[in-house]
Amino acid sequence: MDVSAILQRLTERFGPRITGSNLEAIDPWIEVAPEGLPEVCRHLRDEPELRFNLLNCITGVDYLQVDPKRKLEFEPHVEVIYHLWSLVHKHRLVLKVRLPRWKDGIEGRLPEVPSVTGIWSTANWHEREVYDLSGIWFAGHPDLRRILCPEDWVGHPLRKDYQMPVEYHGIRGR
Amino acid sequence: MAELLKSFVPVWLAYSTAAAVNAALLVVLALMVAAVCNWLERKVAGRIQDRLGPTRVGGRFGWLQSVADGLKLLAKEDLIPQGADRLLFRAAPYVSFCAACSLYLALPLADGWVALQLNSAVFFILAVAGLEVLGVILAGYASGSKWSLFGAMREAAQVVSNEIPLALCALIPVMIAGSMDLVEIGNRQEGWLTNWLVFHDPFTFLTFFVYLTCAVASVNRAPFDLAEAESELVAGFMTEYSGFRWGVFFMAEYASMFVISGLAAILFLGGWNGPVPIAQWLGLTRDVGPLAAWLGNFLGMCNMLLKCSLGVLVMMWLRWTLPRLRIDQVMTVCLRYCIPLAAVALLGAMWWTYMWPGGW
Amino acid sequence: MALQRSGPETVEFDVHTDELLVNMGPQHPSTHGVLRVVVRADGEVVSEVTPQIGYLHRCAEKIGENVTPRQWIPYTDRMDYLAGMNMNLGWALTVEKLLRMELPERARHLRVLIAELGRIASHLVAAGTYGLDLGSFTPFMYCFRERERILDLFELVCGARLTYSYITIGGVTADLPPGWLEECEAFLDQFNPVIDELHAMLTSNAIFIRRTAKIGVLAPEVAIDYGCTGPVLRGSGVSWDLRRDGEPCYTKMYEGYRFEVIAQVDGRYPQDQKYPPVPAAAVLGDSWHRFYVRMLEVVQSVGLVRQAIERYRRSPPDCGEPIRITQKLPKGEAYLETEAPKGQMGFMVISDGAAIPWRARARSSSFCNLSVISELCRGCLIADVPSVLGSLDIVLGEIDR
Amino acid sequence: MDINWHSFFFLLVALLTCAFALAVVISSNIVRMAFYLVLSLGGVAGLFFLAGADFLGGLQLLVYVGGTLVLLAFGVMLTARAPLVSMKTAPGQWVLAAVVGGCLLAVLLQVAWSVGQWAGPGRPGVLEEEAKPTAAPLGLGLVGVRVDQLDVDRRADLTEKEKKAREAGMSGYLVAFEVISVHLVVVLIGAAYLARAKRRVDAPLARPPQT
Repeated sequence: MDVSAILQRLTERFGPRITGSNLEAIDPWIEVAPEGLPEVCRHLRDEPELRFNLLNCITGVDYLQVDPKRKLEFEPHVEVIYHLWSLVHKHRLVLKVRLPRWKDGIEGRLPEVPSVTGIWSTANWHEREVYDLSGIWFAGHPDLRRILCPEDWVGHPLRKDYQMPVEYHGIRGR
Repeated sequence: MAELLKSFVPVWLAYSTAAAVNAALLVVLALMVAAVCNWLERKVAGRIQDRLGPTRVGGRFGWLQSVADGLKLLAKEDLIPQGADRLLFRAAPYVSFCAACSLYLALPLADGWVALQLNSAVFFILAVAGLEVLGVILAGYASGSKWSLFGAMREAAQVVSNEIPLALCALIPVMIAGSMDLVEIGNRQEGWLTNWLVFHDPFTFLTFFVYLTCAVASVNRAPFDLAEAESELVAGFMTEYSGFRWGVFFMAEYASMFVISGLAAILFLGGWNGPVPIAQWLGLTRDVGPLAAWLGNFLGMCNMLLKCSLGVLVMMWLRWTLPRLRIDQVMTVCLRYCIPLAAVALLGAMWWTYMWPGGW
Repeated sequence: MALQRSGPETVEFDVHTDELLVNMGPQHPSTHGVLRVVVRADGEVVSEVTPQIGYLHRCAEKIGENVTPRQWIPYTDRMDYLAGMNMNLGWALTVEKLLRMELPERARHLRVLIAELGRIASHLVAAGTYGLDLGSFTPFMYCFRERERILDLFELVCGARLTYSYITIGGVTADLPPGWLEECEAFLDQFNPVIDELHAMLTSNAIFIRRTAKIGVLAPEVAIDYGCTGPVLRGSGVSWDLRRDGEPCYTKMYEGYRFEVIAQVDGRYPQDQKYPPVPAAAVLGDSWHRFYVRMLEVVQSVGLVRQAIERYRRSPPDCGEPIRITQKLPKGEAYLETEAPKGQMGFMVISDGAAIPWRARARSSSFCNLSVISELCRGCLIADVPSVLGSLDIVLGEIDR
Repeated sequence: MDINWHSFFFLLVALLTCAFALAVVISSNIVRMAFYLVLSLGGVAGLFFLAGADFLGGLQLLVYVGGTLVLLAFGVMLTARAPLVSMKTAPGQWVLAAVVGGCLLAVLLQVAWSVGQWAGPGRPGVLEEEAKPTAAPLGLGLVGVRVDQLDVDRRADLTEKEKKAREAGMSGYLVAFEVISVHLVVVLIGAAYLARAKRRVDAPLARPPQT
């Protein structure tokens, strides 16, 4: 069942919450509104024809052009990419969620997206990693703590505008 | 020894030096056993693992390896952890080493060649073997860390519960031989191979293997070495020990391993009597003359040492091939299999000696 | 007295024994690398296990945003340092997918040959250290002796023993040296008796079975739910292997190769008549099955390497030209998962047209396999925690990246 | 000047045992108390060995030091959390303890000195007929001396073999010892039964939350 058929099913079922897609890309993806993510994911997992029971990977990508020489093709935003697989039907799907870089524009307030830990348990650790490195808040996550960096680390390393701290517990950073 | 010295020095000095020399002899024997076992273990482990083991330390087969280890242990700094109870931490290795060394008091190496001929030697050895666990418990508690506490608790539970089947199995040869004096048990088994107690009847044959299992468990070796299970408890009660104190624990373990296999040799495998009675053929028996008796005993001692080292080899062989059992599996083996087997063997041996007293 | 998690036993509670918080610290002999497992135990019975990771975190993904793809290859080596070749392969294939690049015949067979040898080496480490976790030292020596031979072969190919950087985007850095294939065949010929030895020493060893059967039982649904892949998933009976069911650009590498996916489907393993039978005590999904799956996969890999050698000999001499270091990447993103020895290793590259990718992401299989340990170790004994941890076969370099 | 070595070592070990017993009372750290108890009971076993009753010495080592004190160490080790480890005793209790201890010591010393034969050093305890009834025979019987056949001991015409047999039969009245041991076993089993671990096992988490 290829992505266009899945897209067609989802748009007729969820309508406005499917906010975009790109079928020509190497890995065709579907864009979902942040609020509608849990329902779409539960539908994708429980629907007999779809049965996406394996969540491979959640990735946080920060689109912000910091290099002055390069021209700006996109306005700054943050994306969360979900790779789903179905072991039953052996087909694959990529979901994207587009978020503003900071919540309602205020620097330091992390963008929010509802958590899918209830649907796939593997999301627990993946969301913690995306929160830790890319700085995206997952609402409804059982214990959203840093998983790779130390608990008292400041900042989210994978953000484009991240500055390495000058010193951490007496160790010089820069 | 004492009469010899009396002619030179005042009496009380003669006796005290004689006593001191005997005691030193015993402790040196224990240390020698530990040193040889250390080297032997490395070589046997090497052979089993398809490698050579120590070859370059001092001469052909790396026989100076144990001396090298000893020097290394002496040179290493043995530190006391901050949370430890200093007195007990220092005392623990010596408690278990004294227990292990005093076992040699009652272990005869040949007919009459024994430090102290007790008429309840078997009972003495089993009693003192039980003391070693005290040193381990103190070490476990005194090092102050949770890991050593776990190791000490497992060790105590295992050794205490293994004393019961061990005593039951040791009871059977004592019952057949009629006395607890090891020299007597040994002498009863002279002559051909068939006089050995292990071939006396099928029940003693079974008892020998149950005894071996419990002996390995009570000395904490091979599949039952829970206390220093390196994979879970780092090094069990010995985690905080380093340097010479750790060496003392190590020597205690080897010493008691040698004595336990010595006990097995005497109780079941005829002690100093070889499979074929060469000593009798060559006329090296006691009634021929003191020199002949001495030679016969010397031959017997070689036999005994061979059998003890055979037992030690089997324990090493077990250690390098089998994985480790879990604590509840060890307890099941001991309580649910060894004790009933030992009891059945006891009843069987009793019935057998009752039906055919003179041996079948 | 392992507490079986059958029904909810309600036994009243009068002797208050306080729970012991014990942590198998970062430097602990049986955690494979720098992992801290906080074990809440009541006496010997474990009530809660929470792994703490991040001690080996080097933020390889941030470096991926500052170097070109070919320069990032050495970083992929250091993720799963026990199977560096398979990591390189994963990243190379992902970037080739983005570049929509086709490889010549010989390069494809060469990659299969090297990847399967890497899998054998990694599974040998897994079997050896698992024996070490359970206390038997000798299998560890046998496994590492064989692994040394494979590392010698890799050293002839690319000069390194652990961090190879051999398979790059566009093919391999250099073709095989002359006479290498004969040495590889010599290794394979003497390898089979070693596997039988390992089976005798571990798989059918009574004590090993008692320490691993019915311990850390992982149900198939829970495995999929926690994202476990590789031998951990196949140990629970799910027949899923990317070399057969993966994406086209990965499975076309294995086109025409005869091999089976090792999983107990309706009670039988493929070709299990040649190997020790499954013991009665073993339940599908326990530590024993995970170990058994790895042991059988090694045999499959040996078969694959033999086929790859034969096809490599028949293929034309051109084995592909690695791309220039500063070649510009087309705009777009590509995600590809490959069957690494420990599970599915996923790589993602996003580029905006420059030579340096915008984002490089690595999805680690041990990361998900480890997350299931708190589910497996509830109610087992302390001595079982290393047993379960060993059966999951995790590598911390890959988890922390 | 020849020293009777046997009595010298006997006294030495006896002093050691008393010293460690005192240390048990004085020391505040509960684990050290257990350790000193081990040493003092070991001293008692040494006394048995020096008195020639090596079976009894082995028994003491096995039952008391090897068995009971291992359990005592077990108990102490498991409960020795920080507050329990050092139990300071108030000065008032010291005085009370000293008084009671002193009285008991006095009574015992008086009893010991009243027995004529024990007063002089150098003569191992061979007993003559005792006029007034005292508790000594009972105590000796406990230790194993065949008090009822004392007259037989002194008959001169005992053959060597018979003397050796009597020597072997030294430990006659061990029944009392056995009674104490059985009592000990009963107590231990009862304690084990009372303290068996009864724990509430909450319903196992069957599956991850299916919200």
